[in-house]
Amino acid sequence: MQGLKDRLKRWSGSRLFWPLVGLVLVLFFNLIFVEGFFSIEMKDGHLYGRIIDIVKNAGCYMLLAIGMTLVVATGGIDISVGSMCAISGAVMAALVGGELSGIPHHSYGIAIAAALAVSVVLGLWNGFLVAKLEIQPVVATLILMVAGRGIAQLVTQGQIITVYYKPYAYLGSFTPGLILPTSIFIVAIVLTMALVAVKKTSLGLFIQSAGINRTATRYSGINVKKLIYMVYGFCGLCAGVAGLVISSMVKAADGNNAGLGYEMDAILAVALGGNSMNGGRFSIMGSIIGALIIQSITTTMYALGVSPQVLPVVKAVVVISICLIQSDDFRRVLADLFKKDGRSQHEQVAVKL
Amino acid sequence: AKPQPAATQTEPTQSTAAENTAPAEKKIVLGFAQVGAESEWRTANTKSIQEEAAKAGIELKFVDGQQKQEVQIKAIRSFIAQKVDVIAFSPKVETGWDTVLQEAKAAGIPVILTDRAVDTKDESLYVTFIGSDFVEEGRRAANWLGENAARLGLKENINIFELQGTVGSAPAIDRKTGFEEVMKKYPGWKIVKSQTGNFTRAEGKQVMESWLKSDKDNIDVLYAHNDDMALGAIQAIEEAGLVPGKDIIIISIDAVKGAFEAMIAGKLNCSVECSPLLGAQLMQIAKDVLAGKPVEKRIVTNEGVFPAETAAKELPNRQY
Amino acid sequence: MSETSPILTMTGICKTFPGVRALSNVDFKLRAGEIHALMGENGAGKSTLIKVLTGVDKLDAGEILLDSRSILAKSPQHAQELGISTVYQEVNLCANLTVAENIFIGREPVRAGKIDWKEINKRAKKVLERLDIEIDVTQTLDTYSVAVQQMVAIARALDISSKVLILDEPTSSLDAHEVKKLFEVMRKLQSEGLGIIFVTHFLDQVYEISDRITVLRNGELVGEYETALLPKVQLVSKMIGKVLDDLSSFNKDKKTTEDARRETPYVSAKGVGHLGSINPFDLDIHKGEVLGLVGLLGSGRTETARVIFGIDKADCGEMHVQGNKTVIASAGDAMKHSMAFCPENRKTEGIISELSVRENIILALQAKRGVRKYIKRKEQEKIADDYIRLLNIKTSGKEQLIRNLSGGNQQKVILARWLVTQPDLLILDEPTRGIDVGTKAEIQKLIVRLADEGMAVMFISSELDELLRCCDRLAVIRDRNKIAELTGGELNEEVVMHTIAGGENNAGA
Amino acid sequence: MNKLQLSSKYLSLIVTIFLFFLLFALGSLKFTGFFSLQNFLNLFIDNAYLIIMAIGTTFILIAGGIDISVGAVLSLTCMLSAYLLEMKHLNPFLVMALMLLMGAAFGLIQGALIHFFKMQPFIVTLAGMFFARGMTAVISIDTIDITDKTYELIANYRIPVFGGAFISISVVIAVIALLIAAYIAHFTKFGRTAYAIGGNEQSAVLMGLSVGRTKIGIYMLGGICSTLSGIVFSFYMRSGFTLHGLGMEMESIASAVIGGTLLTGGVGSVFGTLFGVLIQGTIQTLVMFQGTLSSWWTKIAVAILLCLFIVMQSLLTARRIRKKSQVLKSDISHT
Ligand SMILES: Nc1ncnc2c1ncn2[C@@H]1O[C@H](COP(=O)(O)OP(=O)(O)OP(=O)(O)O)[C@@H](O)[C@H]1O
Ligand SMILES: Nc1ncnc2c1ncn2[C@@H]1O[C@H](COP(=O)(O)OP(=O)(O)OP(=O)(O)O)[C@@H](O)[C@H]1O
Ligand SMILES: [Mg+2]
Ligand SMILES: [Mg+2]
Repeated sequence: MQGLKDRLKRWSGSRLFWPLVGLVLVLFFNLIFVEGFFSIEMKDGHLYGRIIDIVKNAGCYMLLAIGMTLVVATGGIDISVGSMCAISGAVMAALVGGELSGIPHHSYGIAIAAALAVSVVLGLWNGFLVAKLEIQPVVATLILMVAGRGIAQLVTQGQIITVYYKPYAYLGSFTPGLILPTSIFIVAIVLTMALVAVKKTSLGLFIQSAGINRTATRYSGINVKKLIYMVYGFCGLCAGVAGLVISSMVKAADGNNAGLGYEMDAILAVALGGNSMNGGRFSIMGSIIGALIIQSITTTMYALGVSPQVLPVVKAVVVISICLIQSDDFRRVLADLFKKDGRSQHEQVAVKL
Repeated sequence: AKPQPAATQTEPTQSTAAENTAPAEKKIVLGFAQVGAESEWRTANTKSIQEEAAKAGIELKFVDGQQKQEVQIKAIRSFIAQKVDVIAFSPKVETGWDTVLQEAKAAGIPVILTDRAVDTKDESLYVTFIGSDFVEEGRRAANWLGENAARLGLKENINIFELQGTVGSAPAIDRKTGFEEVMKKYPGWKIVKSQTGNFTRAEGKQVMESWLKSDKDNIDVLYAHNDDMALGAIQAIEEAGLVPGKDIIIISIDAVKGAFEAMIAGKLNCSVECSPLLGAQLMQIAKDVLAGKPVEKRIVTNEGVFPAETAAKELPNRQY
Repeated sequence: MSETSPILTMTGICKTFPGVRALSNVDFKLRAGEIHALMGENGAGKSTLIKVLTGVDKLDAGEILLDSRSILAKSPQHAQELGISTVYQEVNLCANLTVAENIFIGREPVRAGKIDWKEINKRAKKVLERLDIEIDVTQTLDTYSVAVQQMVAIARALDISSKVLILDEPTSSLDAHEVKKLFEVMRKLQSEGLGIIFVTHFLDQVYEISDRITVLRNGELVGEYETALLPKVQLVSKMIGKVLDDLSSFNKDKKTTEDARRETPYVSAKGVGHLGSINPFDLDIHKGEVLGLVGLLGSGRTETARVIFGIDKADCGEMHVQGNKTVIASAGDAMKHSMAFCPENRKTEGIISELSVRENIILALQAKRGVRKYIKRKEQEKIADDYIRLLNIKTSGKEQLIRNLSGGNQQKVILARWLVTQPDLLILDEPTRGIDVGTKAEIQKLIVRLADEGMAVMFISSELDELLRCCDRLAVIRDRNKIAELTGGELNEEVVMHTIAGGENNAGA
Repeated sequence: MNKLQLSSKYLSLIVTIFLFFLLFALGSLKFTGFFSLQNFLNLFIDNAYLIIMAIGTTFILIAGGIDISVGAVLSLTCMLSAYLLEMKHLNPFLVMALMLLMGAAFGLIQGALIHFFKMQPFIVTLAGMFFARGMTAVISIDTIDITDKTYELIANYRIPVFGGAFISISVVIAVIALLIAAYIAHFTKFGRTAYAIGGNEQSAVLMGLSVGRTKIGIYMLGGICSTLSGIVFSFYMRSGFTLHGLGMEMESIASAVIGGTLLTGGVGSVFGTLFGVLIQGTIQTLVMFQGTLSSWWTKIAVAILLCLFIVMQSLLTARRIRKKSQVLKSDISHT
């Protein structure tokens, strides 16, 4: 009993604990109310099931959340990621071309490289506005948010370019030979990159430091501006990759609708992951969990056939509940309510679980 | 009981506007407030208007409403300030136009509605409305299904899954209404699930994925409020190992190029046309109105229904 | 005086933070019309005692009586309503508001339903004048230095009419003149029957102003004493729990100017200045010497250091490092030339509050090494442990967040951050601010030792005797100009004071 | 000297106003019909609701928070008013009062969650946004037309001003709201406490200010502004509709920030915000007068103008601040 208590205490001290509890709760709910939620089968050489859908569709949220986490950690915000997704998808689709025969105009590799290059440049542009001109991040990125959709539509000439080139669909669904959705592998690559950068180099320390106290960080000899360039550039890259996945999912580039409103979901993922919106300490894994929570909620809603009208209301209630669980103060109030039974706070937590 | 001091104040403008239009050689200025560029359909609509205006020698003031009604209202105000000859617009929603249309009326500028109607008691606020009938489109989709059900191997009891458009938007409401109206004739039909896909491919695909998990063997027909959602759903169906167009009959609305390509591939069974090409009609009517000719209050665009069989033949004619 | 009944009695106060027993069973008594010094080492629990009294932290156990009525302040606001007015240790004001507003916010005079701004500005000016501060009170607070901000905080507390006034290290960045003014006001309030709790690490000030002393050690009460009956040496030994080797005997054997002239200076500033903060000056700093900067508040000492370290880019003149002309445009540049700068405002320029002690300590070293050469966790821990021991930093562990440390210990961490980089030139701006007597002596010794080992040190301090004890040479700054350099025999209080005052006005004396 | 310092304090506001008039002058030179009193007043008529909404946003930003539920609350207000007026036939003034009450309650709940449970404002108000939008759809997914006579009267009434130009009642409401807001911000304890909280919440607590009450009050004020803005919007649109005010929260935040409000809190003014709104309105009007841009070029053009404006604002402000330090220097040499 004592050992269990200790372990529980150590776990609950971890930053990932409460986001995970949130995710588990959502999945647990599904286990009870959604028939066959966890069933997975093999189909056409890959896994197939609701859980797989969640992971697959959460891919782009995860990608966006990785970049956004770092931006938020520096005390910034990037509301242009949705638009950047659209641009990157548009660039890729435009280069591959919408030939019915499925023959690409340019090689697929070139198209991807070009799309990502454009995304990085756009990210650096945001960095330039924030770091160099010291414009507040919301307005700085608002510019690209507005312009981005225009640019994407300019690239596609307002059309939805449908791509018939077969491999185009791989990124957003399955690659032949792999049993898991391709997006998992892409997320794994980007995530590893990000984790290596923040854990194996001092970037993580510097980013946190800059997010908490920019002046003191500058005084310590850290080039905060360069850091901001880097972070926004990386966020652009993440958005670019996400854009490729989004575009590949529907085998088309839609300048207007691709990634529409995704910036909010990305930010929500970061916040649900237990990260402070004021910058400083961050956890990329937390954001990944946040992204999974968001996608799980959506999938659940569809699975339950929640009527489209009340869908947002339910979403609001779920989001608030998950955040309430994460709030120390709320748990304390709850614990105080229960304390009358003479039980300790930790047992309370256990009971609630 | 309608005190409108504005009407009297802007009287002088009215006369100048009238004078402006009098000399025939002067180029007609048409202010057009578009909804936005939210879909391929809309882009085609814009293109048609722009091209036809150029052809007809009409100077077009084009404003993109960025999918916001308030922007469109502002645009109409700016047209009034610029003293254009005719105002045309494609209302984002049906209501809430009275105030600004009254201003236009007071300024003596005729208004033509395209694509969507406005809901007003005062019919004198606009001259005419050119556009498709969304309810009729819904009816056509259902009728096509009724006529072809047997041929497609469907029984009397049909389970229909509906992919709705954006909640609350006019096409979504009307296309649902029209479809359901016809459904009354077929007691065996049942809409099993109805979820919104927001008119986009991505969401259409996601919703379909979810349905395929729960009702895989249960889905006879998919009715999508636009082609994009249907195209998204088709991908989900293929990924689930079913054959779209065979295992699941798919009907959608709009008839954009992508839909034809899908129909040729046999993945989509039918698309009901909703034509965006009203540019030529609009220019003609604008001229007629300014010339003082009488025009009808409601002009319905000519639209067809395209089953998969006709797709290959029709595709080369598609402009959008 | 001791016969008057206590207005404030705290008994059996306990407070535990995760991993730290900050207060255990502490009693404290304050009488009306008394100035009561609260003494103890860094981390002894002084600030915590004040925080539980004023409702910032919730106390675990104990009782507080104010005017023999049991009270429990729920929040600082509540404490204020109960008649306790407090200046907390760090400057806790709003930098975005004007000076006047900082003094009056929460109790603004209202006329005809509107805040009477004219009145506020007028009264703020008056309150500050009482402390001899003449500044434009309509400017935002962040335009002024820490010292001025500290005075503003004091002015705010003084102006709130109350029964008990608490001052937690109000004098840590003030110089003699300001302190004198503050004491005048404190005496006046004392005579009006106010009870004042005064926290400081300056023993002289304690003996000058206080009637009684309560000493805390490691969160426990050592005792309450009448100031007059407790000799300094005993006070110190009560605070640190052992006898401190005599401070006054310690003195650097000064390098002569001739010694220094022979070698090229490590850093040499020629006509360097920054528009609006410091007028062009020449300054040489040699290896192995401690150069002090003296001047009045706001004279431009900090600004001089900032220009040299590249935080403010010099807009005229040239910088030479080891005889080579270079441009120093950022802190990073300066660090490439092996410089270090420990800034004066630890709250805004020093600590990264949400990071651990370990991370705070290695930050500058890591910046110096670059992004890719990430210091291994093991090495980080070793460095942190070493410096925690070296500077006697009191913390529950190296993973403790720095914001949970006591003020003095935070200061030590910042000092450690720069010592870790092993610089050739170490610039220290008020490094001993808020540090207790024992450690202060240790730090001074450390500075002198580092200089002896060949480091160049630039030392800025508002405490003249500290400077006189440690420095080989003093540069005198007045009104944003460097006006003199003093060495050798000139290094005594009289000459320095006279030079600062410049003979024309005796403001500094 | 005093004047110079004063101007430096209001520097960003002055720069913003200056740039606004520059922008307007630019339009007047380029397009006929642009330079007219009516066209200027149209900026107010067409943006009255945004002005009111942005006032609330400004307060919340000043206090260091954020509220992204505003657009959805506006939508809910329109829909609920329409429902109550058309289906329940309530008295229109009662409806307006109820709406304001609802705004206050909405803000109260959001503020309480943020304050008592230390939840992040972003999440709480994002959930608030989902909730309000959802409730709008629950009431009706169809548009509900507002045919109420009083609303019609208010919506169509034109108040003549100088030379044949006119304004609407909404403009009057917005101006009154602006004045009240300016009064609250500068002349009440509540307003000043908001600034203090935004500047440094911890300090505000230690200074003994009533932080909790003010914070919750600010969110209530924000809620009231959103609903008032919703009422004005329902005059403007005369309908309730689920998609009203979509994405308006960003416009509102952008207006405040362009007007000089710091997202980090503590700095900002409602007059700045007014100009933030007007600038966005002018940019839109400029693009509309241009009248030949395709949909995508419209977006790009809006963004370019916005970008030019912000960059200029940033550069001008930075230059002047450098000048300010010169002033400081001469100040010192005098003493
Ligand atoms: N919030 C907190 N969490 C954990 N530990 C804390 C917290 N606040 C204070 N402490 C610890 O309590 C002890 C007492 O701190 P306190 O600030 O009272 O010291 P102090 O006597 O004021 O020291 P100084 O002279 O340096 O200001 C310290 O060891 C400190 O680390
Ligand atoms: N007593 C005072 N009266 C008027 N202005 C002052 C006073 N003290 C400081 N200032 C102002 O504060 C500003 C900052 O100067 P600052 O105090 O940083 O200089 P400093 O020499 O580094 O002082 P210190 O290191 O003692 O804090 C100066 O511009 C000065 O005008
Ligand atoms: Mg302390
Ligand atoms: Mg200084």
